[in-house]
Amino acid sequence: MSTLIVIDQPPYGGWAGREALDMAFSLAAFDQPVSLLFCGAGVNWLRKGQEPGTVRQKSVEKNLAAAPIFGVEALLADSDDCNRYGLEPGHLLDSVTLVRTDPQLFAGYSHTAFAG
Amino acid sequence: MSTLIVIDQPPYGGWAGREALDMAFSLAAFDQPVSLLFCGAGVNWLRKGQEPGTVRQKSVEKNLAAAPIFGVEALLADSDDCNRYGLEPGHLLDSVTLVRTDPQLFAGYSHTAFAG
Amino acid sequence: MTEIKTLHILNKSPEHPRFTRCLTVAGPEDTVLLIENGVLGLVAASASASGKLLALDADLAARGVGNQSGTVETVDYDAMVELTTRAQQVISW
Amino acid sequence: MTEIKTLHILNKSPEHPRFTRCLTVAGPEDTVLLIENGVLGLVAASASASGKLLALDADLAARGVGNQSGTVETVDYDAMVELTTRAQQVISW
Amino acid sequence: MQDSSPFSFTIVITGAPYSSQAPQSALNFAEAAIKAGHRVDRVFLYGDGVHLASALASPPSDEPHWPREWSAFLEKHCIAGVACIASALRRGLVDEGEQKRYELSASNLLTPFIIAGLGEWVEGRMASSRTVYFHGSD
Amino acid sequence: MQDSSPFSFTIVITGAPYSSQAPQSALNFAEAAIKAGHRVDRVFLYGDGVHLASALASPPSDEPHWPREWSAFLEKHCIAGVACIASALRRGLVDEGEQKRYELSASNLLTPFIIAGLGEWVEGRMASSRTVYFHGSD
Repeated sequence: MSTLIVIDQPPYGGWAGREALDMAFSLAAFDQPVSLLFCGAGVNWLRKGQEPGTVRQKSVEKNLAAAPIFGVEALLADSDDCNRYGLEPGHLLDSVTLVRTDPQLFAGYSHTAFAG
Repeated sequence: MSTLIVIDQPPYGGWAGREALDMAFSLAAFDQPVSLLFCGAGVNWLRKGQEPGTVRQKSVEKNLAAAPIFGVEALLADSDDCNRYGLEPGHLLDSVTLVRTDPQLFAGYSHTAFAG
Repeated sequence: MTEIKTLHILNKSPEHPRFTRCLTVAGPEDTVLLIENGVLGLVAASASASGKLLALDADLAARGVGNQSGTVETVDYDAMVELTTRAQQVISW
Repeated sequence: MTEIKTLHILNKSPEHPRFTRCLTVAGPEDTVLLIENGVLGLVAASASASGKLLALDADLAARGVGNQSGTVETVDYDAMVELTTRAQQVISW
Repeated sequence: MQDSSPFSFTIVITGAPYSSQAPQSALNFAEAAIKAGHRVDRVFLYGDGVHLASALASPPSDEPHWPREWSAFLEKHCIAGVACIASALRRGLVDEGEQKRYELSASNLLTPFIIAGLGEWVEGRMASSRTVYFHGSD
Repeated sequence: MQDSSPFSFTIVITGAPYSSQAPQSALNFAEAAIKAGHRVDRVFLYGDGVHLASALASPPSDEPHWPREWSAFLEKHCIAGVACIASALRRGLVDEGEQKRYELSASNLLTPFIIAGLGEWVEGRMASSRTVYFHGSD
């Protein structure tokens, strides 16, 4: 009975990704099982070495690294989309699991939601 | 020294197309030469037989038909995108000219702008 | 009344990456309901949807795409509500 | 200072239809400047841009894509302003 | 026609009026749900959807006034309308309490909407039999 | 380094703060233009960009306050900031005049922004040597 929150929009250009993270952390705070799926341009949230201070935004790298501690069950990333954006495993934040975004993946969750 | 206003977003789901039309009509009202280019999903503005009363919006069919009278020089539509959306010439509003969206087309205008 | 595994509510035009993603993810026991700009992808969705495909009548009529492809089953908002109650899960794209 | 025919300011990710459209329309005498989400398309744009390709340094650094592909010429906002003055026309996508 | 047992809905709107069709589609859906004998527990506005709770929106008189139509619907059926506080504050949507706290010149939250946290969304999801999202298009 | 003859700019912003990066990129650009000795004639807010003129936006204190930063920049350099009236009224952005005309409970337009028609955009395009648009991303 876990929820999948999907982030398919890239970081910094918009707020939808942050708002999706807030949704996931809220569920975790209420002890509701939740995982995050990054796909499409959303996989760029997972790149190591982001310096969003240059656009005066806060890094989410620490939040994502601490996601398991906050109670988020898994950080999933679409492997094809990672390839498309040149994200090899070494470029990805730790604790990310590569998956295929297919019907089977979604069937494992009772709810799936986007932030916008 | 003509301006090209580009509409690449579909009708009714958002307001950007209407706001682009307003830009074109404003330029025409100030006697500034202007043409409209519909491309991508934006070609769906040009389909005959729209009934936006079902979503409680106003039809732009009459505005577009009257565009030449208002001083808009041309209504251009990308022919490939019309094909992609099954828009044969008979489905299109009158006074639409089919074009290819290529560097030559844009070179014919001194300014090009989107509404958003 | 057959049960629906997942009802996918798809409101994006075929230009939007979520349109393709939705159709990739929807399985044979699922239903895809096209609403808003999604109805512009009727032809593309008919070709690739593995489950059932429906489209909202008001949005089809607004965009004038109802008559051209008479093959899709259309629904109104009453039927859309019923679909959400018959589906185990609802995903809005 | 070479003249630029059209400066294309591209702030969309490669998933967005305007990204491809911009690169199709940009001719060999044009310059494409990637900003915001546009810098995520650096690799795709390098492969298909017929004119000059530039990327805004602040947006590259924010997204951590600067170091991976060291080939693109980067500019700051001062240079971006200068580019707009050197171009006959500026199109923001 | 309808299943005999009533369902309850939480409706989440993330698209703004006059930028997206989301508030309109959501209202049509909510009205149909009530008509079918179901309950709408709560409407939660998130992201750009919070603009639906603006008391100052003034569309042309020949266009639907989505904030007022939603307000009337919520009051008629005693449905809670909640705008996410984090989304609302960033986007300039404030009630009198936030006006005082941030020493702002005015408040602009339309009744009966209230401002509250994402916990309202979590609670809605748990309490309602279905949660349906209405996002912006493209 | 710079061309010796100064240019003048009209800047058009169509993306909202906290939904897009447009107001930030535009401010960085405008500051660089002034620094290079150019003139910024006018900033025109269109579509969702009108939310940049909100007097009620209250982002967390550790995030930039884009409406206030823009307001300070406009005042410092005596630049006209104009929100399109049609975009603004639909989206709940009103000055005192519109508040009275539409009998609204408050106004929320941040100084020095004013509300005016698309004619201001047409005029800006004609008067300035360059018009540069900042749209929302995706």
